[in-house]
Amino acid sequence: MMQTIWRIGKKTFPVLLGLSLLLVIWQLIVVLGHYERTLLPAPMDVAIALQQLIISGELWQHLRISLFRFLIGYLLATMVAIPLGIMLGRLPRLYRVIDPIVQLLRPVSPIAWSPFIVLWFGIGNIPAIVIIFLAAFFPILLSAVAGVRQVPEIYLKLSQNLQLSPLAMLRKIVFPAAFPHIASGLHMAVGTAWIFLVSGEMVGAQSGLGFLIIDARNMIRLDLVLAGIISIGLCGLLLDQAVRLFERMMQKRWGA
Amino acid sequence: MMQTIWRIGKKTFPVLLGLSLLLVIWQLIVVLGHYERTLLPAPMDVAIALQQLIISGELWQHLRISLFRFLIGYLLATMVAIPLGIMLGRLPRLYRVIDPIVQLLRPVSPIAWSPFIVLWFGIGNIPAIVIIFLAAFFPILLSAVAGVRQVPEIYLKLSQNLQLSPLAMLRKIVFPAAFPHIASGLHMAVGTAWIFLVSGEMVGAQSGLGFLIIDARNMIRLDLVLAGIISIGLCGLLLDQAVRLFERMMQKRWGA
Amino acid sequence: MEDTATVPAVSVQQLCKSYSQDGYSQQVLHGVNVEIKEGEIVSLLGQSGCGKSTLLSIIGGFEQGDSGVVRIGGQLVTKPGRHCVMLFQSYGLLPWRSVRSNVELALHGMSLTKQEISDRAAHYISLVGLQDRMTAFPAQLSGGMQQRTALARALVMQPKLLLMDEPFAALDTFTKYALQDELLRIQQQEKVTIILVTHDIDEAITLSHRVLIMQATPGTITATIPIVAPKPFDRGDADFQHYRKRILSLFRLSGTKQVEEFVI
Amino acid sequence: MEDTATVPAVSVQQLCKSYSQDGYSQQVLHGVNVEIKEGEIVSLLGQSGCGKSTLLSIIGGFEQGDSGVVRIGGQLVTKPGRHCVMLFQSYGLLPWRSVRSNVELALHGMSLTKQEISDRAAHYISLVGLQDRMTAFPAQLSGGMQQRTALARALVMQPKLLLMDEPFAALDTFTKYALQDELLRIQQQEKVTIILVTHDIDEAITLSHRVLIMQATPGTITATIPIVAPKPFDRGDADFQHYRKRILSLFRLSGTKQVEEFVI
Amino acid sequence: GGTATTNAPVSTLPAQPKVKIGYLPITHAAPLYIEASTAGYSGFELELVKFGSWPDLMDALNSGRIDGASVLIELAMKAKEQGIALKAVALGHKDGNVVITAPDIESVQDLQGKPFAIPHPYSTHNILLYQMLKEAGMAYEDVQAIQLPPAEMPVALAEGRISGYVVAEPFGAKAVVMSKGKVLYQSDELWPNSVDCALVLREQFIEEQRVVAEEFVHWYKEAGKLAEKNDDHVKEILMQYMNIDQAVLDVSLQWISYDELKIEEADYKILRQYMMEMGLSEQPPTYEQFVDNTLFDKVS
Ligand SMILES: Nc1ncnc2c1ncn2[C@@H]1O[C@H](COP(=O)(O)OP(=O)(O)OP(=O)(O)O)[C@@H](O)[C@H]1O
Ligand SMILES: Nc1ncnc2c1ncn2[C@@H]1O[C@H](COP(=O)(O)OP(=O)(O)OP(=O)(O)O)[C@@H](O)[C@H]1O
Ligand SMILES: [Mg+2]
Ligand SMILES: [Mg+2]
Repeated sequence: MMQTIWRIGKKTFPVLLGLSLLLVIWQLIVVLGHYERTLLPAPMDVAIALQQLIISGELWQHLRISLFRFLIGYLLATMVAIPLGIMLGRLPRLYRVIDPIVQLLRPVSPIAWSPFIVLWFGIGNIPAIVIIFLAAFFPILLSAVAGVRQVPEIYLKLSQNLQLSPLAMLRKIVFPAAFPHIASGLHMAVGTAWIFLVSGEMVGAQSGLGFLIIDARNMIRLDLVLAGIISIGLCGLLLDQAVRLFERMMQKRWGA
Repeated sequence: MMQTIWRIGKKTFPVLLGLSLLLVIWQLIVVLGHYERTLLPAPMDVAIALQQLIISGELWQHLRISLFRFLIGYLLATMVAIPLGIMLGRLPRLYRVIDPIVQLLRPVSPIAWSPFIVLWFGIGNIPAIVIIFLAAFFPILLSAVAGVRQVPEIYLKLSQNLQLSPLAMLRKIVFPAAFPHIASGLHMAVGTAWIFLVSGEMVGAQSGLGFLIIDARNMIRLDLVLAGIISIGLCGLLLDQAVRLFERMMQKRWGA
Repeated sequence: MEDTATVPAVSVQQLCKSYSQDGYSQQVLHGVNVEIKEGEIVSLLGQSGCGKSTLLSIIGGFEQGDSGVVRIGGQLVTKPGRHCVMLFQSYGLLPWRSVRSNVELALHGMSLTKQEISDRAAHYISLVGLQDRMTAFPAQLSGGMQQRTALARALVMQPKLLLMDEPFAALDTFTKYALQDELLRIQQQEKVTIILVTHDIDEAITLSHRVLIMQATPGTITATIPIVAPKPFDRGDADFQHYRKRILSLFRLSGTKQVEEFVI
Repeated sequence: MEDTATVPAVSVQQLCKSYSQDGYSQQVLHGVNVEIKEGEIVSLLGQSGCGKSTLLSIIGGFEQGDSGVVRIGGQLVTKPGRHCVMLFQSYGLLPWRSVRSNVELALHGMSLTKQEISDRAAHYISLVGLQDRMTAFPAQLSGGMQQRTALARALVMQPKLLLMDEPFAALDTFTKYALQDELLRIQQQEKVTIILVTHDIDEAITLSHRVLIMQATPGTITATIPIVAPKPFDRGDADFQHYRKRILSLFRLSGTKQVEEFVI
Repeated sequence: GGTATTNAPVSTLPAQPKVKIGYLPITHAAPLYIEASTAGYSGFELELVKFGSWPDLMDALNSGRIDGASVLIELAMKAKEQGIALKAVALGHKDGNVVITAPDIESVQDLQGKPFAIPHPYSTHNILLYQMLKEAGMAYEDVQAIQLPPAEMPVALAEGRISGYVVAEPFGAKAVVMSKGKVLYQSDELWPNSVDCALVLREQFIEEQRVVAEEFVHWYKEAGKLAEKNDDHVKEILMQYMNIDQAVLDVSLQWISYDELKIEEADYKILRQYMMEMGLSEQPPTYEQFVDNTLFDKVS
C-alpha cells in the first residue's frame, strides 16, 4: 500500500514539478514583461476562465464535439490508409505511380485546401472531419507502406513454403509483421491530426475546442484562448497516452 | 548512353504517369462536377495562372522569401533542439520534468498561439519563422531524445573503457550513434514545418507562398490558390528529396 | 513404393546460377551435381559466401537456377511447396504467435478439423520436447527452444525433404550438442530426408551420412565424403578425428589462394 | 618488476552479486574466487546465463559486486579504465568510423602527436593483418575482420589485461580457427593477460592455460582444469580428447537437474 | 424575444425553410443579432453561422453553403465580378469605422513610412486609409500597409509593431479602452456615409424564396432601428453574440449607427469609383447589377 503510493508519487512528482515550472515561468513573463493584462493573462486569470468554462458546461460541450470529430476523422483515415498502404506496399509498381501524387499533396497545409473543402464538404462537422482525416491519412499511409516493405523476407519465404493463399498471407503474415510499424504511424498520426483540430474547426464550425480558440481570439479574450490551449494540450496528451497504452497492450498481447 | 536514358526513363515514367493521373482526375471532377469555374478552376486555368506568376517573376519572389523563412526557422530549430535533445536524453531525471511540458505544448497548433506570437514577435518575417521553428522543434527534439536513449549500451561502455571525457563522449560517441535517429527526425520535421508555412505567413506577412495563397483566397482567385498549392507541394517534395539525399550521403559517408 | 527406391529424393544436374548487381554479374554456382537418396542426411560444407544458401534456396524452389535441372522425388521444382520445408538460420518464427500457434499455422489451408490441427500440432511439439511451453511466445524462449519450435513447425507438415540452413550456428555448444542428438532421433523416427548447410566440420561429421565439400568462385562441389559410422558419431572417436583431418586437409590443400582467404 | 611476480594480475575474492528486478532479487554470483597470473590465458566456461558476462563486467569495473574484492595488479577496481580492455561479443566497433579511425579513437586524450597516434594505430592494424583495409568501414568487413579490428583497438591501448566475452562465437569455423591461432601468436608477442569467456569447450582447451568451470544458480566456479600442452593445442591430439571428455563429464555429472537444463 | 410567443402555432406548420446567414462576431453585424434574438419574423427559421475570418465566410457564401452574409461589401463585389450570383440588399451599419493610431501619432504625416494595418485589401478600411492619405497629400505607398487578422491589431499596436490601423469594430475600441491607441479619425470625417459591411444574399435564394427573403430583410430593417436605440436590451443581445468587455462594446456602439440601412446609389458609386482608382478591381459590378433594393423597399 505505502509502496504503491510511493511509486505513484515517484512517477507523478516530476510531472507536477514540470507543470509548476511552466506556471512559474509564465507568471514571471507576465510580471516582468509588463504586458497589458488582456493581452497576456496571468495563470490565475486563465484558471478563472477555465473554471467558468467548466462550471457552465461549455468546455465539456466543446470537448465532446471535438473528440467526436477527431475520432470519426481519425478512424476513417485508419480504415482507408491501412488497407491502401498494405496494398501499395505489396505492389511496388503501383506505388511508384501513386507515390508522386502523395508526395505532392502531403506538404500542403489543410488550410490551403479550405476553399475546396468548403466547396465539396460544406461547413460544420464534415470539413473538420475531412481536415483531421487528411492530417492523419498521410502518416498512417506512409507508415503502412514502409511497414509492409520491411516485412522480413524470411516471413514471405515462409508463407510461400506453407503455400498460403494471398489473402491468408496478408492477414496472417504481412499485416501482423507490419503492425509495429503501422502502430508507430498511428501514434504519430494522433499527434498530427490533433494539431489540425484548430484548423479544422476554423471552417464554419460552431463548436469545438478549435472554434472556442478562434472565437475567443476574435473577441480578444486571450484568457479564454489560453484556457482552450490548455484544454487542447491536456486532451492531446491524454490521447497520446491512450494510444501508447494501446500500443503496449498489443505488444504484450503478442509477446514481442 | 542509351542505357542511362533508359534508366532515367524507367524512374521518371511512373512519376509522370502519376502526375498525369492526378491531372486527369482533376479535369474529370471539373467536368463532371459542374462547379462554378471560379470555385474550381480547371488544370488549364491553373497552368495559365502559374505561367503568369512565373513570367512576372512573382512566384520566384514569393518562393525565395518562403524558403528563406523556412530555412531560418528550420535551422534554428535544429540548432536548439538537437543539443537540448541530446542533453535531455543523457539526463533522464531532468527529462522527466521537461517531458510533461513538451507533451502539453506539442499538440497545440501554432495557429492557436498566434495572438501571443504577435505579442512577442510582432508581424512579418519573425512570426513566420517562429511558427516554422515551433513546427520543426518538437519532432527534432523528440527524435534526438529517443536517439540518445537508444544509443547501444556497448558504445557507452566502450567510452568508459577508453576513459573519454564527457565532452569527447558526446561528440565522438553519443552524437554519431544517435545521428541516424536524429536524421529521421530532421526528415520528418521538414515535412511538418513546411506544412505550417501557410499558417506562418498568415500573421502579417506580405510575401511568401503562404501569403500568395491567402491573398489569392482573399481575392477569390482560386486558380492562383491552386497555383500556390502546386508550388508549395512541389517545393515541399524537393525539400524532402534534398533531405533524403543528405541522409543518404551521411549514410554512405559513414559506411552504415 | 517400389519406384522411390530408384528415383532419388533429390537430384540436381548441371545447375548454374549467377547474380548480377550494378551491371556486374557474378557466377555463384557452376555445374553443380547432387543426388540424394531417400532418408539420407547430407551436409553441405563450405566457407562463407561459397553459395551454400543459394543452392539450398534453389532446391527449395525459392529461387530459380539459370540452367540445369532440379528434381525432388522425380518432380521438377518450379516453386516452393509443402513437400519440402526450409528451416532458416534465424528460425523464421512469427513473434506475434505462440509456439502452438506458430506450429498450427503450418496446417492452415489443409482440410483438417480444428481438433485434428490441434492434436497434430501438439504431437510434434511434444516430439521436440516443448509440450510445457506451448503457450509461450518466441521472445520468451531460449535460442534452442526457438529452433525446436521451428523444427516442430517443419515436421508437422510431414514433408519428404527438410532443408536446414545452418540450423545450430547461433546456439551455444551445450544446447547445440543436445539438439543435434535430438535431430538424429527424430529423423530416424520420421524417416525424413535432410540437406544440412553448415560451416562447422564437427557438425557435418556428427550428423550426416555424406558430406559434400563446396568451394567458391564459382561454387562447385569438389568432393564427397561418405561418413560410415553409427549415428550419433562420438566426437572423441578416433575415426571422427580421421574424417576431421581429411576434411581440413581438403580445404587446406585447395590452393594457397584458399588458405589466404581463411585468414579473412 | 619484481613485485609483479608476487602480486597476481587479477584477484577476485568472495565476490557476490545479485540483480533485483520487479522487486524480486536473483543471486547471479556467489562467493567467486579467481586468481590469475601475469601473461596467463584463462577461460571461463559455462552455460548460458550462469553469470560469466557478469563476472567479466565486474572485473572490468563496468559493474560493482555486492560484496567481495576485485583487484587488478593489486589495485582495487572501482571503475573501467585503460589498464584493462573489454572486447565485446558484438565487437563494439563504431560503424561511422573506418578501421583506422576506430583504432585511433582508443588513443584519444593521450598526449601523443598526430603522427604518433597514426603510427601506433598502423602498427597494431598490421599486427592483426588488416593493413590493406585501414580505410574500410566495419559494415564493409567480414565478421572475422571486424573482430580483428576490435582486437587491434584493444591492443593499441597496451593494456595489462584483456577481457574477451565470447570473442569468436559469431564466426564460422574456418575463420574462428585462423583467428584463434592469431590470438595466441599476438598474446605471446605482447605478453598480455587474457580472461576469455566462452561456451565452446574446444575453444577453451585450444587457447587457455587454465579452464575455470562455472555453474549457475548461483554462479560459482566449481572446478579449475590446468591445460598442460604447447599452444596452439592440436584438436586431433589424444590429450585434447582427454580434456574434452573430462570437461564434458564435469558438466554431465553435476546433477540430473543440470542435465535437464542442457536440453533447454 | 417576446414576439416569439405570438408565433406559437409555428410548431404545427410543416418544416419551415431554414435561412443560413454568415457573420463575423463584430459590432457591425448587430442588426443580424437583434433580428435573430427578437424573432419578429415568421415563415422561416433563421440560423446565424459564425465564422473566424472573412475568407472562410466567403468560401461558404460563394459555394452556396450559406444563403447570405453580413460581409465587407468589397469582398462581395469582387465575388460578383468573378461570376458569383450575389446581391447586396442592405447595409450592415453606417459609419463607425475608426482610424486608430499609436498615442504618439499626431497627424497623418507622422505615419510616413510606418507600418499600418488593414484587415483586407478588399475592405472599406483600405479605402479609408487611401482617402486619409490622399487628403493629407500623401501617396498610398507612403505607409506600409499590412494585412493582419483584426484580432491581432490591438496587440500589434500595443507592442508598437504597427503605428495604426483601421478596421471593423470592436477592435478599434479595444485599443482605446486599453489606452494603447487613440482615434485619429472617424470614418465619416473622411468619407461621410461610407459603405462598409452589407447584407448580401445569394441570387438563387432571393429568386427561389422571394417571400422568405422579403420577410427576412423586413425584420432586418426593423432590427436596425432597434439597434440604433443602443439600450441595455440591445447590449445584452450583442453580448450574447460577442463575448467582449462591456466597456469595449460601449465605446464601439457610440461610434456606429444602424438606422437608414438602405444602400444609396450615390454612396455606392463613390465606393465603386475608389475601387477602380485604387486598382482593386477593373470592372466592379454597377449599382444596377449588384444592389437589389426591392426587398428593402417592400412595405409589409
Ligand atoms: N540476392 C543476391 N544478389 C546478389 N548476390 C547475392 C545474392 N545472394 C547471394 N549473393 C552472393 O552469392 C554468393 C553466395 O551467397 P550464399 O548466401 O549462397 O553463400 P553461403 O555459402 O550461404 O554463405 P554463408 O555461409 O555466409 O551463409 C555470395 O558471394 C553473395 O554475395
Ligand atoms: N542487468 C541485469 N538485470 C537483471 N538481471 C540480469 C542483468 N544482467 C544479467 N542478468 C541475469 O543474470 C544472469 C547471468 O547473466 P550473464 O549475462 O552474466 O550470463 P552469461 O553466463 O554471460 O550468459 P551467456 O552465455 O548467455 O552470455 C542471467 O540469469 C541474467 O538473466
Ligand atoms: Mg548462407
Ligand atoms: Mg554473456
